[in-house]
Amino acid sequence: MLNFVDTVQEAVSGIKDGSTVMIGGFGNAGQPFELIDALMDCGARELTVVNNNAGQGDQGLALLIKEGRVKKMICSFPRQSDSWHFDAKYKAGQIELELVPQGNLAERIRAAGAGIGGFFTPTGYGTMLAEGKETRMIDGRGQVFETPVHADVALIKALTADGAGNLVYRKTARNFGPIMAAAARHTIAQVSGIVPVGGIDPENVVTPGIYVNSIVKVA
Amino acid sequence: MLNFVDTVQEAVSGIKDGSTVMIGGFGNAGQPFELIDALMDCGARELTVVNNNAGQGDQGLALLIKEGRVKKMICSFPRQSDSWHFDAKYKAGQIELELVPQGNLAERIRAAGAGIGGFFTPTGYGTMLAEGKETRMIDGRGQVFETPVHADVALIKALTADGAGNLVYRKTARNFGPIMAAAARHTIAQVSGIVPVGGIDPENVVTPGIYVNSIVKVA
Amino acid sequence: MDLQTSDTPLGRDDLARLVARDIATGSFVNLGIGQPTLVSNYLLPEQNITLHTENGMLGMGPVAEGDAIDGDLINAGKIPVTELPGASYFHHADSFAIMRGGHLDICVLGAFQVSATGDLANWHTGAPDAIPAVGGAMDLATGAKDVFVMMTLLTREGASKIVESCSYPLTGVGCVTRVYTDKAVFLTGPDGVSVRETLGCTLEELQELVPVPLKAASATAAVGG
Amino acid sequence: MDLQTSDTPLGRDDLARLVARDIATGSFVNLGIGQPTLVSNYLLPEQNITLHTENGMLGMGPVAEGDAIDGDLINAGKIPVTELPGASYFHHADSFAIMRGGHLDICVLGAFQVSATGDLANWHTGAPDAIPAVGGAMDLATGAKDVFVMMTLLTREGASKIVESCSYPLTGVGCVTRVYTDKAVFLTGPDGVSVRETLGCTLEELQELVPVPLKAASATAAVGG
Repeated sequence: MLNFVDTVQEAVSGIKDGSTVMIGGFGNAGQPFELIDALMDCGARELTVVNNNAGQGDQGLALLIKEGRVKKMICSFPRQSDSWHFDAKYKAGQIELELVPQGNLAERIRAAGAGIGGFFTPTGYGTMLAEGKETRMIDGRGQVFETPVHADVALIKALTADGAGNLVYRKTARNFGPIMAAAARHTIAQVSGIVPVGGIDPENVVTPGIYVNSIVKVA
Repeated sequence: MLNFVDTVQEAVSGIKDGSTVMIGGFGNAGQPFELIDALMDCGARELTVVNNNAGQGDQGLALLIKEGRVKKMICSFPRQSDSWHFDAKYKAGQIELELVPQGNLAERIRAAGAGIGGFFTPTGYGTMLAEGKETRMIDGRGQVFETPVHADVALIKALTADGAGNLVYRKTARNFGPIMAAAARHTIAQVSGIVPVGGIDPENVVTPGIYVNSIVKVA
Repeated sequence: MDLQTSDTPLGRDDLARLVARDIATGSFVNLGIGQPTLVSNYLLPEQNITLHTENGMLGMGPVAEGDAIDGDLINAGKIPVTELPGASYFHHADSFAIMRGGHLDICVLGAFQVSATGDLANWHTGAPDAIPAVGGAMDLATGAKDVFVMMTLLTREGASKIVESCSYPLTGVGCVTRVYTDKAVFLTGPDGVSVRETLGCTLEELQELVPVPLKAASATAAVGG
Repeated sequence: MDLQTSDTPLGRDDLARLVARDIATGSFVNLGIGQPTLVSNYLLPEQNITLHTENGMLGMGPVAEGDAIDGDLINAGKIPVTELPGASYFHHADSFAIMRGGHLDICVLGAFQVSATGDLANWHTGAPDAIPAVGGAMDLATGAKDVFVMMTLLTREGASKIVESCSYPLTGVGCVTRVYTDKAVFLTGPDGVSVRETLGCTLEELQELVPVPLKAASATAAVGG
C-alpha cells in the first residue's frame, strides 16, 4: 500500500533493529540525506546497510557508522579520502564488510527485485573477490555465481512522484534508486515534488508505483 | 557504428544464411512488419528466429516459415488460431521448436545483453519445460538454470530515433524492443520518425544509441 | 459455522463478482486470459486496484472501443485496451520482473486442474499431437504473492478438476492458494484442501464430487480478502 | 620495420594524445579515473566518440565549471560533468549491463601491473592493513571489447609494471589488450607481449627493462586503431 507521509521521521519509523537497509545514491547524487538523518534519529541498530560506499565526512551514513548502528556494510567502494568513520570501525574489527564489485552489486540488487535466484558473471572471476564462491566455465569464460541482495527497506531519492507513486529521477542521481526500490520489501522515497495521478507521462515513468510504499516531500 | 539507411532492403542486406534473428513485437504491437518483409525478400535461409510467437495469418514471420526459411523457432506461444503455417511445418517435422516460458524468454534475452552467463529462476521448475535442465533448491524454492539467448541480428520497431540512435517506443509496442536491441550483435530499428541529435530528452531515452546499428524510417 | 454463502451454484459473472469482492483495496493484480478477465468488470473504483498486463503495462483500463482502439495499446490477450491515469509502460523483461519478483499481490488464472497441494495445470492438454504453447502462464503461476484460480469444478464429463495429483502437464508446483469454482471456494496449500464456502451445496455434497479429502477452512482463513 | 615513433619517452599528456588518436571514429568509450581521464582532452569532434560513465550516462561531456556545475550530474570519479546532445541516463544495473554485456568498444584504465597474458592488477595493493575498495574496476576490466591500460612502465623504484605474473591482487584475468606506457605501446594476449612502438628507446633497450620476452608486433597488429 502506498502512503504519502508528512515527515521523514514518520517515513522511517517502522525500521527495526537488525534490518537490511538499502540506501540509494552515488557520491552525493541521489543520496537521500534527510531520510538517512531520520534513520539516525529513529534509533534502529544492528543494521546491514547496502550502499555503493561506506559513508563520507561527518554526515549521513558516516554518522550511522560512527555511532555503531551499522553491523555490516555491503558495498563496492568503502575507502575514500574522507571515509574515516568506516575506516576506524573496520580497523577496530567493529564492522563487517562484504565487498562487491560495483556491477555485481547492481546486478545482485536487480536480481532480488526480479526474482532471480542467482546468476553467473565473468566479473571477479580469478580474483580474491571470487574466493569461496562457486565458479564454472561458460562458453569458454570463467564465471562466478552471485546471489541476490534483498532488503527490508530501501531509502531512495527521486525528483518527482505522482499520486500513484510513479517516480522520475534527475540525471545521474537516478543511479541505484530504481533497482533498490524493486529489491526492498518496503521502499521509502524522498522527492522534491509531488504531482497528481497522471502528472507523469506513462512513457517516462522510471520506477512504477508498484515498487514504492512511502513518499515524503523534502523541501 | 550507427547507420541511417534509406530502405528496409538495404537495412537487412547483411543478414546471412544460418543467422539467429530476433524479431520484436507482441501480437501486432511493435512488430517490424516492413523489416520482416525485407528479410523475406533478401533470401536468407536456415534462420533461427526468436519471437514471442511463431507467425500469424499469411504475413510477416508466418510467410518466412511457410517458405521454409526458418530452421528453428525460439518462442513462448507458437500455437494460435491463425498460426497455420507454423502448425503445418511443425507437424511435418520441418521446423524445430524451443518452447520457453515468456518471462524466461525475456530474461534470457536480457541476460544476453547484460553479459550474464546464466541464471536460476523458479519459473518452469517441476514442469516438462525444465526437463533435462539443471535445477537446484535456493532458499527453499526449486529453481531452473536458464542460459542467455544471443542473436546475430535484431529487427525491432520504435516510434522515434534521434541522430545518435537513441530510441523511444509507443505504449505496449515497447515490449521486446529494448532487450532485443541489447542482445543482438547488430540491431536494425524501423522507426516512424527521426529527429536531430538532442531531439529526445536524455531522461526519456528507452534504448540508448549504443545498442542500435541501423535505422530506417518507414512511412 | 455456516459454510454456505449461496443457495445456488454461481455463474461466471457471479463468480467474477465474488473474486472481485475478495481483492483487497490497493492491490496490484494480473487477470489471466479468458474467465479471469471478467473480474475487471466487477472491480469498484474505491478498491483502487491497479491492473498489470505482462506485455508491458501497469494501470491498464477497460477494453478499448471505437475511436479509443489503438494497435499499440493491447493486453496480454492481444485485445485493444485503454490507459488509466497513473499508468506506466516498460519492456518485457521489466514487466516480467514485476511478476517474477513477487510484486503482484494477486494473479487470477484459469485451470484444467489444481491439485490438493496447489499444483496448477493450465497450459497443455498433454495430447501427443498438440502444439505446445505456454506464454506467460508459468511466470504468473510462480510469481504472484497469491494465485487464484477460477474454473468450473467439473469438466463437461463430470470429473473434478480438483484432483489428488494433476494428470495434465504442470504449470507450477504448489503455487495456487485459492480456487474459485461454481460450487465452492477452496483454499489449497501444503496441508491440502479446505473449503471456505460452498455455493448451492453442502460440504457433504461437495465431498461426493471431489476425490480429495475436504475440510472446512478455519474461521480466520474463511474471512474473505 | 621501424618500431620507434618518438625520440623521447612520452609525458602523460602526449600519451593521452596517442591513446586518443588510436580510438576509432564512432566508438563508445569508458575512461577510468585518473590518468585515463586525460584522454578526453585529446578526442577530436570528428572522431564522434561517445563517453560512458558507469554511474549512469552515455554522452558525457567535459568537466563542468562555474554555473554549469550540477550536483545531480557527476562522473564515476564524483566530479561534476556536463551533458552532450544525444546523451541518455539509466540506472546502475542498466549502466553496468552496457559494460558487462560487451557493448563498450574501449575502456581505458590505470594499472599497478599487467601480466604478459593481459592479467590486470589495479584495485588493491594487497597490503594487509589496506581497506579494500573495488568500485567498477572489475566490471570495466572484464566487460569492454578492448581494455587499454595507461601507466608509466616503471614504478618509482624502477621495477617494470609489465610482469610475468602479477604480484598484486588481480582485477581481471587475460583482459588487457593494449598497454600504453611512457616508453612503449605493448599488445598483450594469450601469446604474450609484443611491442607496437617504442617511445624514445630501442626494442633492445626496452627488453632490458621488462622481465618478459618482447617481440615486435606484426605489421597488421601494429596499425593504430
